[in-house]
Amino acid sequence: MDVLYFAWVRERIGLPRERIETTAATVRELVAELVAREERYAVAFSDLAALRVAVDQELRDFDAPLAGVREVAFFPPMTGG
Amino acid sequence: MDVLYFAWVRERIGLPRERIETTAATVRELVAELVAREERYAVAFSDLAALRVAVDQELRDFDAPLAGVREVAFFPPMTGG
Amino acid sequence: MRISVQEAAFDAGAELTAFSTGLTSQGAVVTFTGIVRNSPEGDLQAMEIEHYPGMTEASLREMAQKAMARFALGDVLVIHRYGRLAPDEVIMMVATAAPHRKAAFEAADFLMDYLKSRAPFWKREITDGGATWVASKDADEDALKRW
Amino acid sequence: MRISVQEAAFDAGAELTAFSTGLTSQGAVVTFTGIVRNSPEGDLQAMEIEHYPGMTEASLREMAQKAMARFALGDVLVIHRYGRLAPDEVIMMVATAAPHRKAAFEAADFLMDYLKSRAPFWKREITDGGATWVASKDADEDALKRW
Repeated sequence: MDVLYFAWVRERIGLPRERIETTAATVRELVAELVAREERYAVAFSDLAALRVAVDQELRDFDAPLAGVREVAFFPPMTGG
Repeated sequence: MDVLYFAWVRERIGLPRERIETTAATVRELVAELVAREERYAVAFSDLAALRVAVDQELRDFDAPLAGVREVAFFPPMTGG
Repeated sequence: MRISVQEAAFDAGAELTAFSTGLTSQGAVVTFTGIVRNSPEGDLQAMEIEHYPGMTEASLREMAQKAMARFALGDVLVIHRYGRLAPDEVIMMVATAAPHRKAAFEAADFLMDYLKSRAPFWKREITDGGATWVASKDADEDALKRW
Repeated sequence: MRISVQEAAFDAGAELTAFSTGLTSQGAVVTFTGIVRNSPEGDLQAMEIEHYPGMTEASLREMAQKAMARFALGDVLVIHRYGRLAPDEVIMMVATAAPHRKAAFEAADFLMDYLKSRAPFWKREITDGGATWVASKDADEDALKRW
């Protein structure tokens, strides 16, 4: 699965995307896996309320299932316009 | 005093402006004078609620005084924009 | 601030470009362009717009000044045509510039509400069936109570 | 309907002219143009806009389609830039065309509300003091409840 990071999430984790092999069933489980890995993930995901997630390029919540998913992206609330 | 007519008021009265010597104290008295004059004025002023008045190019109501006034205009509600 | 009451056609895009040039510290520009719509029957030959020379420009200027003050605008533009217009021709335009979006939108809406009911213009539609003065709507007058 | 996510600068006036050309039976066109404002201290060097290629254009297209349907628009335009922008440069623009004024205004407001909170763009301000990600406002999220 491709995992993408944008804005300050990208900066905290230190890379814009990575390939992750996971058996996580939901976005929340994937986050728990990442947080357990390294401090920089723990810092980036310390406040999920301050984050948004897109699953296959559609906005979803953290309970979204990951079965069959190709791409998950994490980022702060958008500030376009 | 110059009296101006616009839109269908102009059409009913049959002219865009005329010079009127009057001692009317208010717009309402001026209207009464005109209505007494000729049928076409009576037709044009038959429903004051459907008319608007400007005194020296400022929107006013029919009780506006005419002392010192140079120009009065009668017209239907505006439809600009 | 620019106010123009004119018979000549104008290009709303060129006006937006000119309006935007030289703005500073304004984060938001809103424009409204009014266009002659055809009749439901599609038989509109022309829209004739009569106005009250002398009063028209002064009243538009007063509205624009009110909008500038009330919404703390950086700039405002009002152009309104008179005379004979064909279907799909541009009738009028307003543009507002403000530091933030909300003020720019509200000011444009405010100007349009005032312009519809307080600027001395009268429209007449010329169709195959003859000429008809456009009636004002109670809703247009009611809209002023918002402000 | 035209959606463009681009790095290149564009002329909002030229876009309005192009958008207006060929409209029929639309009485109202509204545009909103968003511009890079300087910081209160006047020391903004640049605004950097990051986006999510792939998702960005699709999400703007979906918003535009919703606006078309909901407000019965004749046409809609959305342009949004990314990359590094200087103060007073145009960031983005929406244009809406509708038979009547109210729908054109509301659709532009609707598009802006959705675009602010649902399109994957992130702004970063570069000043003499460093780089700061622009924080989203609760008010932006709340604004969506209007629709």
